[in-house]
Amino acid sequence: MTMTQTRPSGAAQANGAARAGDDGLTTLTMAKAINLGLRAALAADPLVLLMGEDIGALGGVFRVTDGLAAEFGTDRVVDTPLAESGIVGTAIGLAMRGYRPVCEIQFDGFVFPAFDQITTQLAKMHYRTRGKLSLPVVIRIPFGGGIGAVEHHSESPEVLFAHTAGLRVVSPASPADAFTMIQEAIASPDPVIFFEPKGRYWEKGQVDLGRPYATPSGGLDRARVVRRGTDATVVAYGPTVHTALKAADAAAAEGRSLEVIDLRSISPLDTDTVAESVRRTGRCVVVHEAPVAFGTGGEIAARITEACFYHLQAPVLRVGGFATPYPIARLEHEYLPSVDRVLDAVDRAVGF
Amino acid sequence: MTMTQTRPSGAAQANGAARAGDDGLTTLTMAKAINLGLRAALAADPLVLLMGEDIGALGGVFRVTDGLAAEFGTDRVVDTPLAESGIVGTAIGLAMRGYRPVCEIQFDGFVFPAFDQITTQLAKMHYRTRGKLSLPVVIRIPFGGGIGAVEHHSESPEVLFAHTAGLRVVSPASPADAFTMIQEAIASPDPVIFFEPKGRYWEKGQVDLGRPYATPSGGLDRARVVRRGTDATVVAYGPTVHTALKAADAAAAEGRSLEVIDLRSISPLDTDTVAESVRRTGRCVVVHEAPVAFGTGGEIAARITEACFYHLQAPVLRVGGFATPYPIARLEHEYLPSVDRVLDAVDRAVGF
Amino acid sequence: MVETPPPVQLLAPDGVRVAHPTYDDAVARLTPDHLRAMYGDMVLARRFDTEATALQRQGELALFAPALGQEAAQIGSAHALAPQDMVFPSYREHGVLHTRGIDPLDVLSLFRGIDYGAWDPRASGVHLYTLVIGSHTLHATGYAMGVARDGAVGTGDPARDTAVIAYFGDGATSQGDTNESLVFAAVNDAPIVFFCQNNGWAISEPTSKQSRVPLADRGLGFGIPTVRVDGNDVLACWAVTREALNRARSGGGPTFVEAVTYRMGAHTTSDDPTRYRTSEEEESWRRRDPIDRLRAYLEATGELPEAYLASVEAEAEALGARLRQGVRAMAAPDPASMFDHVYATSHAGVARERQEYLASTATGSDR
Amino acid sequence: MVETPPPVQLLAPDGVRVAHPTYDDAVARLTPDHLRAMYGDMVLARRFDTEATALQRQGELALFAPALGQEAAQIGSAHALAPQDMVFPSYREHGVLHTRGIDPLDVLSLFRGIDYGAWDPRASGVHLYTLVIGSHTLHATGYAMGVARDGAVGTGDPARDTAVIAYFGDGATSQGDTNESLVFAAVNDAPIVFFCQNNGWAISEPTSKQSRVPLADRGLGFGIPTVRVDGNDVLACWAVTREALNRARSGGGPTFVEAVTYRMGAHTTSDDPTRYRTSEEEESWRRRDPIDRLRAYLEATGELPEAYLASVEAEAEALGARLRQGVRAMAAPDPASMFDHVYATSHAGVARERQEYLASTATGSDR
Ligand SMILES: Cc1ncc(C[n+]2csc(CCOP(=O)(O)OP(=O)(O)O)c2C)c(N)n1
Ligand SMILES: Cc1ncc(C[n+]2csc(CCOP(=O)(O)OP(=O)(O)O)c2C)c(N)n1
Ligand SMILES: [Mg+2]
Ligand SMILES: [Mg+2]
Repeated sequence: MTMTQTRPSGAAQANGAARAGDDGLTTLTMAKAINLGLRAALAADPLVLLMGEDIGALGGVFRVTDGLAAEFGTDRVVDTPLAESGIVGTAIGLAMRGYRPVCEIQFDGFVFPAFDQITTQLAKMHYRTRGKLSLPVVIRIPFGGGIGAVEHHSESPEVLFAHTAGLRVVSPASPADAFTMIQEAIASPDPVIFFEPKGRYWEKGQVDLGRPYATPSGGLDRARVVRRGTDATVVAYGPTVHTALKAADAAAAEGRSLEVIDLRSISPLDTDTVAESVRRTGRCVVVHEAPVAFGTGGEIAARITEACFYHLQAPVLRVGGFATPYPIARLEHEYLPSVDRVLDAVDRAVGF
Repeated sequence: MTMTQTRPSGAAQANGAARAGDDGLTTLTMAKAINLGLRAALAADPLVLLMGEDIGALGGVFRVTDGLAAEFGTDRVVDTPLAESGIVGTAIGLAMRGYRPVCEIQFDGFVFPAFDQITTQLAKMHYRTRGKLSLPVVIRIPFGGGIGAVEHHSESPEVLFAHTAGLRVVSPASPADAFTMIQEAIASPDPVIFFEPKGRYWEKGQVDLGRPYATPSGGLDRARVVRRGTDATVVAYGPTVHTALKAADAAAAEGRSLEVIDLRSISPLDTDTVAESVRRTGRCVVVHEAPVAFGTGGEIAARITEACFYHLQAPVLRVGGFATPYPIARLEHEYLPSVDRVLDAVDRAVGF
Repeated sequence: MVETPPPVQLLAPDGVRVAHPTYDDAVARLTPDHLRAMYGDMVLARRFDTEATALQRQGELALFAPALGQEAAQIGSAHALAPQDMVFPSYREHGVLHTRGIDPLDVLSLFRGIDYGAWDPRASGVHLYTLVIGSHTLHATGYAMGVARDGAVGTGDPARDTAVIAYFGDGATSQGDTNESLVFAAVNDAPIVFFCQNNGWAISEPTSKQSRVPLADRGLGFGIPTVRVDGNDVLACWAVTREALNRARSGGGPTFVEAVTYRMGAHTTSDDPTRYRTSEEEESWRRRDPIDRLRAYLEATGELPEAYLASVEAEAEALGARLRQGVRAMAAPDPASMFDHVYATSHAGVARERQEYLASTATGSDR
Repeated sequence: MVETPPPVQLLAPDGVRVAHPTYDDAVARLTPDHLRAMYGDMVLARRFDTEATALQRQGELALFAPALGQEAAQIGSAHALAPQDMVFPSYREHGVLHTRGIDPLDVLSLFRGIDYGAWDPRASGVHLYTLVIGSHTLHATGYAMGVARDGAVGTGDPARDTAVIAYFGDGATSQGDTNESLVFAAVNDAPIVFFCQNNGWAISEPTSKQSRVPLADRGLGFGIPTVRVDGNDVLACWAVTREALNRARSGGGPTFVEAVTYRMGAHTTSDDPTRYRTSEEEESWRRRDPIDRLRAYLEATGELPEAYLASVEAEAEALGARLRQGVRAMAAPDPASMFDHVYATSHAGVARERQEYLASTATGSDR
């Protein structure tokens, strides 16, 4: 079952006309920023094609594709049959024919029927054809929790894709990045799994809409230090960047200085940027919504420990979901990494 | 496409009658040990049921179910339609009706069509029914490489299942463990993903066939120190335990003493046994065939670093597959962790 | 191509009884009491919908998926079930659950976000709702294979012979799993009825986005006998399902039923159908309302006395009151219960995290 | 239930021409040269099989999957293709690849374990083999949707109008993906031919384990026109496929073809068919050998001169020699190539591991 998660006000904002301020920046929600990024890609390249369930007339259950079918036609913004393996499998075929399909998976929990096509086919095609074919397919997945949803609507399966060679896995944390990164993802000749933090869809930020349709993977694989600090490095991506920044604010009030890194890309991992930071701070906490057990945090911890062994004052600590299924909505805030849990981990790292 | 990987001599041995020696122990291949474990389970419990592709008359492409259809009938050793999601999905339904289905996935690379059923259904059913239903389903997956196979026949996807709460993930490394663990897996009320190291199917070891059909998860979640040592701990499971032991032999010849741990269970991880060892040796190398990137080694490294921070003389190092698709057969021995690569990692840990 | 026969109809939209050679005998045996019971169940199912929708608007439920308009398909088919039969619903079968005696508050626990639907699948003979489209059709098929294995078909004992019914939508017919379930059911002669409620829409997509031919044809492609039935005709749904269940119970294998109906409401309370369909279409289906239809028939045959109508109305009122009160009174779940039942036996990973969690909440954060 | 018509047959097993109202016209236009070309291709395809099987026995190949017995289905259908058409094979379509001009050594590179099949999908109009059963049917459907999008159907220009053909086996019909491909093809009117070679077996499982009804019925359930054809009759396979491809090219949408044939050899060189089928069954199919059938027809019509037979034999000999030599001469792959083409653009994770790998092999291990 699916919820169309539009908060009335948020939806209105997302649909509001974008108008740039004097500084050339426009204030947008992340949903609207992605919408405009998709629009730019559709306008720039006739081979770009959106496909998914309910993305046409409805504009997607989150309204991320709102208005695009009206503007570009239902031939370019295609409502598909209800079958995720079919969506990804036919997107592969379309890419072989020269198209650049952008698939929407309605919710994180519904990507699994397409898992075979993604891991055994999409990820390996460039390799097995020895570079003769590229598959520029983007798979957009609204992911993560915090929206009070029913089962299967709040999952964070990113590590499953990061473990699979041949896929790029990215997640924007701000409207500005969302606008640029979706265009870079579409321009990339590699398949990209594009995780959209659905719990942040309606948060606003400033976006430079003047940036043109991207050239292949400009900065799609670079992490960014989003806040400078000295006492510990907090590594996050997607929905938890916001949490990390709030934790840094709270820590600052207590006289502790946290550096916050937005990974942006999970595969590849920009370990250089993280290691450079950890060598300065000596402590590292990784925060993601996915279960900690066998999650992306393990890779980051292992890699950073290798790179910064003599700089680390404490083990890299991880804050994330528990080793349980995603819980019922009423308990999700106990499950999701909170500002408090991040700060507790920082405390433990500092006091180790 | 599928190869029936029987080395003529191996097949003959696997089919050979099992006869116990004076010590009550019988020398068996791992394939035969699993065969006899399945046989014991079928004999002990009429609700046990094997299902999969080609497991009946053919006895499975690896002959692991050889003779079982003849002995127990094609009603209990069932050749299914060629559809992995269907196999696991109907096994779930059979388990709801009270049966204990043991599914065979023909090769590791063909489990992905069943991925949705395994992660969204099988893994969560006990949780979402608040314990009212248990799904005692075993999914046997021959996994790993080294057999010169074509694409999709040498994968090591264990971390994808270990990350998913609700599944137990285990892998035997010896015929003795294979015989016991398959019975424990079948007796377990929880779903178990049972990874069989296909490259070790024809290696022999001593098995105590006198051990009765197991009671629920006796020791299914315990790691075992398979060789004592003092200079470094090598952690392995499934196919790489053998590699680790050979590396320990080679190291001993050079005067270096390696402790080798066979994890046996990946979820849960028996971190206590590993941590106890690493606190003694001060160094840890994890070896698996799966790609290192975002693999099980990351979790082990992160967890052990947390538990043994002040004991570690070097970061936990990982030896495994590269961040590429599994390569062509002619290159697989460059890709798979070898004795040399394990020893190099130990050298690096010691010289860190 | 296949020649799809027109949907089986036993009551015209105006409530006039239409003769049908195959089903007239069965219908003749329906007593007025039984017909009234179906009517009452449809009314109660609709009241459940109305109340739950209102509770969602009031913020008491996070979400609700109404079954408005599908009462005949659900109540008719469910009335054909024997106690020992097993139901695998999708997520909109509130009417079926009502007929099976499941506490409607259990259903709402799911939509309130405090449980996964708390009923006992074994005790109630109804599996929990499945939200991943199509997955449960395979569970139903496997369960039916188990029923056959148990020898619980074809014994001739009506208290023993068992069938399974799987409910799913038009959209679900596109999923691989649904088609695989037809493969497994066919080759295993499984005692199962695939009951497809074609309500015209899969969220915003009309059925034409899933198939160019009637969905009833699908079963035939797998060698499964198929019936197309007017899904707003409770008599036809009952008769057709009964026949299919009987076939299953007697060892005759699976049947595919397409019930042609309409989702009169939104997909869920979060949905806005005005974005994708016309009010004319909605209006035209309102004129084929399943409850009105049976009511007209019963009124015409003089089988709907005032007293009965009043008692149904009272029952509906009581249901409404119970829902409003019950939902508000639902206890908040214990946070630590999050760690329960991940496994049936102890698991070190869960145990450690539970312990850490309890320790952190026990000491309390200093923030 | 569906009334499945008998398979289309234009040549009886003894080579006698059988009249068929639908296809006689097309067959009449086939020249003796064309018929001989089909014959020659079948002979060469079989030689490829024999040589590859021998090379596997000699340890030069790790594995081989013979197409023995399926020559008519493969050569007949492939001869109906236009140059611009696109083929999505499974893993046993060596005859199709031969007809499309793909270097047979490329095919053997896969079975030697030194490549994934090295041909260029774009240049050859044949996608690489797909080993995950059924997956490629969706790629084929998506590609066909792209063809239609490009306006390359229904133009009436025979050099432009394009069709796609997807080959798969009887076992593959059970996979979700195969069924989803029928859904997508049908609703998109995709210019595709689903060519199911029902060779009686999926490794050790007879077709009855996948379906109780003819597989040809499957297409109908999705609203896709279907033909059942004698898969050992090269004329019938050609004529039926030609008609289906023409329908696709003209914008008439998908067709499902079931070619009833037989896998005369083992599933692969690792397989042992004596464990699951009788030699009587094998023998009965040997009497329906597709090559013998066309040969009998051509001999009866006097269109198989000695000189032609000798030239085919010489060509087959040359092919054999080329394979034996070529396989042995195949260069061992460069280990570092393992890191090539994981991504089309640089990826830090791969780059680091490649570097570490090169460093470790450059310094050499001291062991
Ligand atoms: C695998 C999967 N994909 C997508 C969804 C999101 N979703 C929920 S309901 C729905 C439409 C279902 O339509 P239908 O099967 O006709 O059932 P109805 O809702 O009409 O009863 C979709 C796309 C899902 N729940 N599961
Ligand atoms: C998804 C998947 N499951 C299992 C296999 C193993 N396997 C390879 S070939 C085969 C049988 C295929 O039968 P069929 O489709 O009839 O094709 P044929 O081999 O007869 O040409 C099986 C089960 C596979 N390759 N892919
Ligand atoms: Mg519907
Ligand atoms: Mg076959």
